[in-house]
Amino acid sequence: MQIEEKFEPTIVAFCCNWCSYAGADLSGTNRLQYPANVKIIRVPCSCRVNPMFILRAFQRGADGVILCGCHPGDCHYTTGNYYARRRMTLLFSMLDFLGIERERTRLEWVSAAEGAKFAATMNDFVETVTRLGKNRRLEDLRCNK
Amino acid sequence: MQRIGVFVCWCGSNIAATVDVKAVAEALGKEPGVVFFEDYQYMCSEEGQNKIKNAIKDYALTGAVICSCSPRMHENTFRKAAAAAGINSFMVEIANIREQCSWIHKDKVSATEKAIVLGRAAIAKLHLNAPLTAGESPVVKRALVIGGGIAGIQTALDIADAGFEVDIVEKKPTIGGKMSQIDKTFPTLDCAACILTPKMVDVAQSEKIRIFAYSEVEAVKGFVGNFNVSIRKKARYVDEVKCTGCGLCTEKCPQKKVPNDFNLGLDQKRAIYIPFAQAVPKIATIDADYCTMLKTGKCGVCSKVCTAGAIDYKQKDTVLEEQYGAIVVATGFNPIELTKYDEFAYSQSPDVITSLEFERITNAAGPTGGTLLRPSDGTHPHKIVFVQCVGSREDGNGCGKTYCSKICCMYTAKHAMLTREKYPDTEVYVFYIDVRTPGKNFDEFYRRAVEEYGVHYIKGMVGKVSPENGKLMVRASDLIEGKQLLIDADLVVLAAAIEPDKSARPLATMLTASMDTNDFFTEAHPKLRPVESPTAGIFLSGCCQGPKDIPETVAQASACAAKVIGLLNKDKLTCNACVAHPDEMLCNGCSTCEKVCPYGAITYESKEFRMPDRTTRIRRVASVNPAVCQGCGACTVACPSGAMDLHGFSNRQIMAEVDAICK
Amino acid sequence: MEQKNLKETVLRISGVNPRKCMKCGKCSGTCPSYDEMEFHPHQFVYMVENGEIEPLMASKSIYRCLTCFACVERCPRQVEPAKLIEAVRLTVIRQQGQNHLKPDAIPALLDEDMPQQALVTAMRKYAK
Amino acid sequence: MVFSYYPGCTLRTKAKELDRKARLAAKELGIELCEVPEWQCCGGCYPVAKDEIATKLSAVRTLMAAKEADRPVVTVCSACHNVLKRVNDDMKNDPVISDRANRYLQNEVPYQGEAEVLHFLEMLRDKVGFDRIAEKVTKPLTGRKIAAYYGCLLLRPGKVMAFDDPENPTIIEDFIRALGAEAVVYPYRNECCGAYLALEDRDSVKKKSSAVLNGAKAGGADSVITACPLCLYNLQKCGGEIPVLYFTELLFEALGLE
Repeated sequence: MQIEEKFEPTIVAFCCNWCSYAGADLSGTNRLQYPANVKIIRVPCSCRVNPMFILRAFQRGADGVILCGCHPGDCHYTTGNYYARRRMTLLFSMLDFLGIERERTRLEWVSAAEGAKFAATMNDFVETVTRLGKNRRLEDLRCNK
Repeated sequence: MQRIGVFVCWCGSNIAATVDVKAVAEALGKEPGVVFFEDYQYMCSEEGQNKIKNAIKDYALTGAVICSCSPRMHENTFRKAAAAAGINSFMVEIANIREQCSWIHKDKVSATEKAIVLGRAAIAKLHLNAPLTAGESPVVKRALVIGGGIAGIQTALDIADAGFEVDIVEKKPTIGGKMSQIDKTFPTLDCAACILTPKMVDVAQSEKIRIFAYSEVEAVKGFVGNFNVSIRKKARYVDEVKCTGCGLCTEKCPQKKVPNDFNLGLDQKRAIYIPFAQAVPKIATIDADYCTMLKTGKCGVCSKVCTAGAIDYKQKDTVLEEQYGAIVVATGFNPIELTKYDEFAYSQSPDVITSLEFERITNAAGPTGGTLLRPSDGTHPHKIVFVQCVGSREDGNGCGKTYCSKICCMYTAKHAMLTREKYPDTEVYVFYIDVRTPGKNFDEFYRRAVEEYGVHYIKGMVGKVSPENGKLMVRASDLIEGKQLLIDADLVVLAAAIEPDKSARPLATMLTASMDTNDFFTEAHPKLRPVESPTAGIFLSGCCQGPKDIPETVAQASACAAKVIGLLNKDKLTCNACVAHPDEMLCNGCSTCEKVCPYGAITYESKEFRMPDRTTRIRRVASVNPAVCQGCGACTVACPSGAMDLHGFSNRQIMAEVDAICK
Repeated sequence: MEQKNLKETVLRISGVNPRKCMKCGKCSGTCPSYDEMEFHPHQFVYMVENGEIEPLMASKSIYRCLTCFACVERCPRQVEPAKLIEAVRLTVIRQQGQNHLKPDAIPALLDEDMPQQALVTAMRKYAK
Repeated sequence: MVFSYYPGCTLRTKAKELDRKARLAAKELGIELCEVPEWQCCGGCYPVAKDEIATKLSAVRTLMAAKEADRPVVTVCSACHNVLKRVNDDMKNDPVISDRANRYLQNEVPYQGEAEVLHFLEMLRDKVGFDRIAEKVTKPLTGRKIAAYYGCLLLRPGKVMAFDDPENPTIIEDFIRALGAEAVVYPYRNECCGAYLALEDRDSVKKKSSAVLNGAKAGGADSVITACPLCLYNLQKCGGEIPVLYFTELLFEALGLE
């Protein structure tokens, strides 16, 4: 039996500046571990995340994309996370249609006080995506050249 | 091509213990465009900052990537340093390799790898950065307060006290609002008029305050610091300057059958009237719906008796244009209509009244001169039933409100207590679901009603009120005793839910201020910015934001004034630099962005464009007001043609970060 | 049936969510049959939520509700207590041999003017 | 004007007068009532339970016949009216009930509450108009003081029945005034008479019905009118002294019919 090298997924996390990015900082301040696979991109608000960004990530070889925003009702910009929620609902169902496993995308509400939740969410997400394996469905193989 | 410097911070051992900082610096140094790299123990220190400044000068850097702690910690520090070295402060990007790397990983190899990736992403983004400058806009140092109740009065007085000019727009002929209709105030039982009317006089006498009574806001244009407001002064048919408020006309007018709205229709007034003795401004107003002269051209009594010659039947509405730096909404509340609650027989018996009507009946200046008498026959009621929560706390599918109206428990305790004090022979029943008395000295007040005054508090609800033989048969449950009660009451008082004034919704549209489903104005943050609307320059005072009692209203009104003063004190407003901006060549004028913008920062304008064939075309394109835009980016995603983008977080920048991470 | 199943049955038949109740007691304040009931409308809501269905099933109160819908009309939270009472009653009479009104008993209850409507309604309310 | 007409069981037996006079009065007003062919008893009371389909089917058949004839279906009996209107509402707004009933009836074209259900009073108010009835009155009931008894079935649940304001209705009072009489407004006119408890608990009915009639009497009424045979029975048997009539009897009289 061949021993395969452990699959290390590439995970892109979009975090809103006011809640989730601060929550990610807090999990760091509290030294709560989560895998290095997760790379965070800071955006002003979850509603800044264009579905195109997520498609681009998959195209460029990401194995999972997670979008974190403020809890409903807590958005710094009042309604941004509601827009994000609606857009992601549509996008996720489209990805589903394209054959990208539903578990590869996730929308989570993480407040600035929820460092533990951020770490737990990331641990769970990395584990889920690792189990799913490499995402090949949308990957543009020309990018690997 | 940018000339980029990379600066990797050790943060003592905080970063250096888990991330091989030298390896990171070297790896990033190989990235295209990077002309300088360095690592240092404490980049945020004076010495570290100097290293950055020197490198910028020595290597003619156009931008800097700093791999350090979270940008929430030191982004500003590094931006200032960059600006001091002569480059635009927005040409700095931070790679967060402490909170989001070294502190959460133990394995040095993978942590170092991740730090390199994060650095690459920052470099990729920086390549697309452009210098940004925050705009500035001047501030008109005057405030407008919409609504002249206690909230508006307090806000206006506080702003005027700080030396700024304030205008109050009040749609009724006098300021004073609901508080002027109230008899006594809980929990101290001081008379409302005694504490309100001096404030009204202060408003009238203040040199800084102008009152536009009997006026309404008709249109609002502009943005924070620069609002243009059209105010319609409705015709009073009385010259405001000439009228002395002597009141002779209001005694001589032959049209006596006008429902007196100040007394909630419980008595009648004349067609020319002054709402109450302490009205401010004390000027007569003609009710055009009832005035015989205005309707038929035959009467003119008031004109004949007026020694000041103030009556002007030909007066027309006038519209004023005024400029303000800040707008305060203080539109207040009303009790809901009770026509849908006829199980309580409100429309079937004059002896079923609302709590506000009860205030008028017990008020010394009210229709009964302060004697508690039944509206139907003018007799003294010996048994009074108070019903709480009428129209409050409903499930949302009915005709009522889902929220607790907050003030009813306390004013009902007040009514019950005052009744028992003045008329000890009167039995008073209060039906309650919960008695909610959070507030200083509030629960003590309620307990006094029960313990000292013997008010019967019954846990249960009235199911039906039937007018029968001059009595009101009240069928209700007593849940604690497990009984159904039938009380032959003389008077039933309904604690009607309160709702925002009907004028609030159209006003919110004019102001592009957001509202909740109950038509209460939304605050910028429910906990931390409770007196500001999310729309810059719009402030909230009193019940327009949610149900409140008088102490809370006054506290909020003063808080609101402090915020307004803070704004008016500035000569110029520095705008957010990271604002949205449309590519006018791509914009198709669809208005989608305008609809998603929570701040009303986007407007449309028709612009002339030169076409390649040298013709000109007029197209409708989006325009973002940088003074109002907060940079959330909702519009950038909503835009179907991709014309809208956000400075500092542009589509290309974020894509570049994605690419760098996924490489 | 077990307690839990009984509660589920009552909730399913009635389509009512007793958790919406804020315990104001308006239903019992308006019920015309209050004095003839052992358990009152608000108690039905409370007891169903607590899973205490059997005492309700054993009570004559379920045959005293007139389905006049006064409680339904006036409930500020739209809980619809009458539908719960109906559901408890149905849970009883749907069992074998639990008809509250048997056809044999009817002739004795009749008089000459009794409208058909009363019989039809009573049969529907009291028997399977 | 032509309407489908659903008499219901009681109007064929114990309440023949209600039926006969309704038909004659309608004819006098130029209204043609076409009896729904092969109608079945509605069941007397609306099956409240969510899971009852079979008991609603007879009402659905009547409604489908009305849809077929493309005419509103008119009832005189309040109970039938309540059942038909509420079942119609279910068919329109409750997809589960509607779907199951349609499958049960093996309908090729599903019935989705298209029929319009009218009470005779609603027909008089909305289709004829009380002012036109006032014109047609040849023997006005001048001087009579009449109290309207609504009961529960016409009014509740208010949202579905949409008959009138459930707490302060005016339709029967307006009807009384159109006939030239004085309408007495009194409490308990929209409270229950005791309904089918008449079968096993007369005392309970007595309490409720007498409260109704005492209220009417205290208001100075000389008679009470109702649209429901069971209300009429309970009020007559258990209520008290005042004569209780069907509203159609008054209409019949005022129109000068013999």
